[in-house]
Amino acid sequence: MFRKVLIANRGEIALRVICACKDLGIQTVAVYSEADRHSLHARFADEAICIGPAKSTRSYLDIPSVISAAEITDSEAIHPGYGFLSENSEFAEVCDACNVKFIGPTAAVIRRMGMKHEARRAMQEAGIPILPGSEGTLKSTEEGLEIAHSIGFPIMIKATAGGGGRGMRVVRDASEFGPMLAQAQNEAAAAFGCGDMYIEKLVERPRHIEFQVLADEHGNVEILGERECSIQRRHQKLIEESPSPAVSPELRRRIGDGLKVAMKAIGYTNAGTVEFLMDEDGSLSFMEVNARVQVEHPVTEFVTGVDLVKSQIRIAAGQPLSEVLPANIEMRGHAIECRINAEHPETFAPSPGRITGWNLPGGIGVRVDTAAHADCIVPPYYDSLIAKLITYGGDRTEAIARMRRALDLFIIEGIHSSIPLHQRILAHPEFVAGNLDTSFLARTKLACSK
Amino acid sequence: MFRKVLIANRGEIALRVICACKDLGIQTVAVYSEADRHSLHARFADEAICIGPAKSTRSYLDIPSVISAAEITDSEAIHPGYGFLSENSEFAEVCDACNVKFIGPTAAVIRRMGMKHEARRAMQEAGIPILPGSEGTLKSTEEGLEIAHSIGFPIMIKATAGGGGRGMRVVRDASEFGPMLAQAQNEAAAAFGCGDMYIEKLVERPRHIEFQVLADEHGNVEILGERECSIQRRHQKLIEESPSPAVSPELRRRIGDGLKVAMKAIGYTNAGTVEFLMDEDGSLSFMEVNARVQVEHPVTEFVTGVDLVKSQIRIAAGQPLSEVLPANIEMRGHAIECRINAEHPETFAPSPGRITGWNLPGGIGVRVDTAAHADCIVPPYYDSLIAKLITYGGDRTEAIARMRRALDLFIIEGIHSSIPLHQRILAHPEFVAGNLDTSFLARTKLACSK
Amino acid sequence: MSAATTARPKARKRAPANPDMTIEEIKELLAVFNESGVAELDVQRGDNRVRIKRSSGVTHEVIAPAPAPVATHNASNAAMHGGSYQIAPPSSGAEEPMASARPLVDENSEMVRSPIVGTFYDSASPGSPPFVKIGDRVDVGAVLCIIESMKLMNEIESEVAGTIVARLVENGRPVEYGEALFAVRPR
Amino acid sequence: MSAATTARPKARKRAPANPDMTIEEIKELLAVFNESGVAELDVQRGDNRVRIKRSSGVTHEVIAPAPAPVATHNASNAAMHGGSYQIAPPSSGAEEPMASARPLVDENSEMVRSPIVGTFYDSASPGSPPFVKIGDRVDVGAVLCIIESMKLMNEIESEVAGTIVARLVENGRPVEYGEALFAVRPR
Repeated sequence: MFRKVLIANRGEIALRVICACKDLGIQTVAVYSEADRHSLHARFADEAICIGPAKSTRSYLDIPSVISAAEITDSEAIHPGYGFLSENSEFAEVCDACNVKFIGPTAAVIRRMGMKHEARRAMQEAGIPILPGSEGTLKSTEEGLEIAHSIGFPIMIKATAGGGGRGMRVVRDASEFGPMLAQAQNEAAAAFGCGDMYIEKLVERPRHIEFQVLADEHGNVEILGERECSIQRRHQKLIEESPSPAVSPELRRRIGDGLKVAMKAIGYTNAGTVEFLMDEDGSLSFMEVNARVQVEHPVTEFVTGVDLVKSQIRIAAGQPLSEVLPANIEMRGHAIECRINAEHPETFAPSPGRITGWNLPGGIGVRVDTAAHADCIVPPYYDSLIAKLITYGGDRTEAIARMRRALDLFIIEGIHSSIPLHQRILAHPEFVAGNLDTSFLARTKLACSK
Repeated sequence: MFRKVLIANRGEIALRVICACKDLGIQTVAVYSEADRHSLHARFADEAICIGPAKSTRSYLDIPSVISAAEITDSEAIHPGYGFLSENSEFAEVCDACNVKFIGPTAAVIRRMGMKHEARRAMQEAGIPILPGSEGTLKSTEEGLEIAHSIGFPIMIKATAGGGGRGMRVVRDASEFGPMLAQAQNEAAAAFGCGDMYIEKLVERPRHIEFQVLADEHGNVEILGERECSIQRRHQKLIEESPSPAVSPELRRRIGDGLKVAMKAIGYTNAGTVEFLMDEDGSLSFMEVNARVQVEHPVTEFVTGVDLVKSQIRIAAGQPLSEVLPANIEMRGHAIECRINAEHPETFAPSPGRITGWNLPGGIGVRVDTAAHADCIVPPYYDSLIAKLITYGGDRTEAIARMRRALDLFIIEGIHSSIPLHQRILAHPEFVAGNLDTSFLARTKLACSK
Repeated sequence: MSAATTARPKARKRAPANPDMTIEEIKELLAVFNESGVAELDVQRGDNRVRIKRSSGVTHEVIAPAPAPVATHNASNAAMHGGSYQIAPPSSGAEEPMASARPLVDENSEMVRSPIVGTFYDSASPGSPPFVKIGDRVDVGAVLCIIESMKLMNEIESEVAGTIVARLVENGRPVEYGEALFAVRPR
Repeated sequence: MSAATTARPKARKRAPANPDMTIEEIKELLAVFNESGVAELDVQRGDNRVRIKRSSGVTHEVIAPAPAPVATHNASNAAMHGGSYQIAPPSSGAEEPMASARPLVDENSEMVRSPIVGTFYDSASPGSPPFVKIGDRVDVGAVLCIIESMKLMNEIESEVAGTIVARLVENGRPVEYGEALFAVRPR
């Protein structure tokens, strides 16, 4: 096992990794920007190194600074968390070159999964259902239009390097195809430095369902059930749960078996998430692979009893899944996560500032992952997630009741938070009934989708 | 189900009951003393009534005030929590007379369990092992001395109405018997208004092990495993866990089966705890029944998945256990609770005052039950428990690792707390090995036992 | 029952973290400022802030801390009478609970507060005239109202001799321990 | 690299609970302000803040340091050299990071801070003489030390011309981003 791990991240996920390391008896090194000088991840790590100014390109995203911090502290491994450098294959490569273990998949796998059309091909080869679309990237507008006609409008134009909705366009009519493609291409080229595009059939009002993968470095793969993440606003997940109300045990087993084959074929290692869309008939189609720990991993931890972050570290240390996981993993009960953001619950305007009043909900069935506290400052430089509120119950009804109660007892003063929006969603009959899809917020008028 | 429940308590247990009510969709009424005007239980209840000044005899212990509060708010039931009026049979009687459902056993059962020698007799009749001792109360010093001789010194003299160590004496030599009995009698008469005494064989260095009972109002009884509460200081529990490292599945089943018979014979209803001593041979002997929810109930909730407070309310509303509990309850994993007290970790001097800095630990496997928060005042009038920190793990080792981590991340500033003591206990090899008994703190020199 | 014996049952304002700046301190600041010859002085202490500006012989601007949230207290009283039992936020600390009723009545009047939880009745039985009306003069021991608690009718007597200047609870309403019932101006 | 560009990397003492500023202290501040000839003075200490402005006049801006924490900084530096990277508690709020080195050196000196994370070397190779010693006069662009980062030796140059008045890191020690390396009194 590693003696010392550096956590190349901030906020709740940095604290989450510190907890996992403490539970394993591993020493921790935090890195922080000048804006995070007083943050809890810097406080609770055994060592903490300032790596740059507030701007993340000069601190959390700056590979030489992070690697140097690992070197001067003699860290044996780096956990990248999510976001920042977590899916940066170059970073994974530099770690290798510097003899620091990157806790995640290999650089080659990260790169391949980052090229969406490549991941799509890999899944298709392993028999995982994918959406009708182009094979590989588009060579020309004409070829694209032809493919679009053959699968039928509406379609999605997507950037192979895309993410967060950028470089993505819905095209409902052939006449829009040319201009939309050009727009998306420009956007992708500007955002990702790569204008390669591909086409997929559009699923209207899909459910977003994703499967949790753990793979060791000895060729073993396990699937830890699925999460439903259909409550989104502008491709940003707001609420996630496990299991999905729409996935039957039979479907879960079938997709899980397919993914075991696929991920093994890809040579996948460590934790990852395979995202699917579910159409109105209940069919799943592959969307993409997230080659890192997911924000919403706690719901899976609640229902499986498996500590995913601890598992990541143990896998990276070379342990086989047979040691990392219990003999048989059964999903038990139901878990829901609300992402509590520092933003106005109606306008969604970011709301950084000082938290003047703060009461965390506790009690039975409640877990909170946060690095915020009374009198802390939420800096304006990073993402707005300030806490993850996760509840567990024997069934979905109990998990919902506990989430409502926990939201009522969660006090945040001094800044705006998304708690009022979460309260409205949790009280909505459609949510309670499990009638979810990615248009939920728009069609229920709980928030504009734009 | 009840429409509205009044909670006749304060602090974390009042908030715990409010959470259970919210989870059941029941309206809540808090009562509070003037010292608790700004407390969270008053804030988070749907209604809150001031029932008197800080002194608990004039507020939380004042039956007319509590009953009047129930009447003016049209509350249908009262949950007494633990302490205060929870084992006061007169209060249960007044509730009955006022047509307010008392959430607990009947007044008659509370009274009988409160007379220790009566409870002892009831258990003996049902075949539960009891310590050698007197049958009923002592008639005279001579009779007592005779009994003491027959069972052999050392022995315990105990008050039938006793509790918290008062009216209790260890006698190691016949010559001490007379004076000790007189002392204990005087103490008991002063403290409880009753000087009746009985004798039990002394178990040196016992483990304290207790079984959780749930009984409905239709004659059904279930036992939800045991808790070990051997880490004590002056008869005050500091750390509890479930399951006990010293109870085998066979012993658990045998005692459980016996208790089902005993509690049914007693006519016990609602939640209760049967306390045992375990001697060095691993034999259990009955000690007493606590006719209420226990401070340490969360460890049982973690390992059984059963919400005990919700169960109490549903049982009081007349539901049979077959509806309240899942078909088969299995104990899974391991849970530990640390009682975080506002007291100096070495001198044990109470430390009321304003909490200026406060960070609650969260993350995987951690539950916190507390009514404290940043910038709150811990009043000097009530007991010093400010938070219960409970961790869960797949096994005892994981639960311990998580507890250590959670203690490290729990920040309390402005007042002293028992956290440093808990950290020392959790790090002690004897604790880690599960070598526990009630002399643990004294023999490990972690705290003087006096 | 004197006004000082029991505290207000409902307060909802958050307390300042720092003790309020006194008038004396502000006066002293002004003196210091005048001697100093600087153009502007801005002192912040927690919620309190004082800004003093010189602009070529014009006035000194003083933003003193609001000493008495009168409006808040009225709002609080209104909420109380509306039967709401909502409580102050968790972080509100030490407060001067007695300040609350002041705006309603004269500085010198005292509050008669309920010594028990129960239901307020202004007369001995339905239909009979109330024990006291606003403007009545009462002696020590005069019955002011009844609080029913556990089927018992408890007569509440005045502990001061004086004039009833306000009544704060409607007939038949529930009252908490310490809730203000009447204001009496002592004579 | 100017003294104002980067902040102190390590502080380990818990910020004091912010005793309120007294009138005496404000008076003293005013006196200091008047002597100084600056146009505006802004002092923040936790919740307390004092801003003083002069009506006319120009000159440069002064960031008034909290005068107190000399001991803290020495302790902090010692700890830092001991290799500990523990950080300030969460509740410590706004601090004046620049104040840290002031007590060590003259008011007018500037800190040369590390622009990168790495290992500090005072000479070009083991055994060779250090680039600079205390008391040396340096010009803009003079190499002061090397910070090794990812096997690369980065020469750190002086951005001011002046005299080396302090050296703050031992040879071969790791340094954070923004950590003070030398103090230079400009000429």
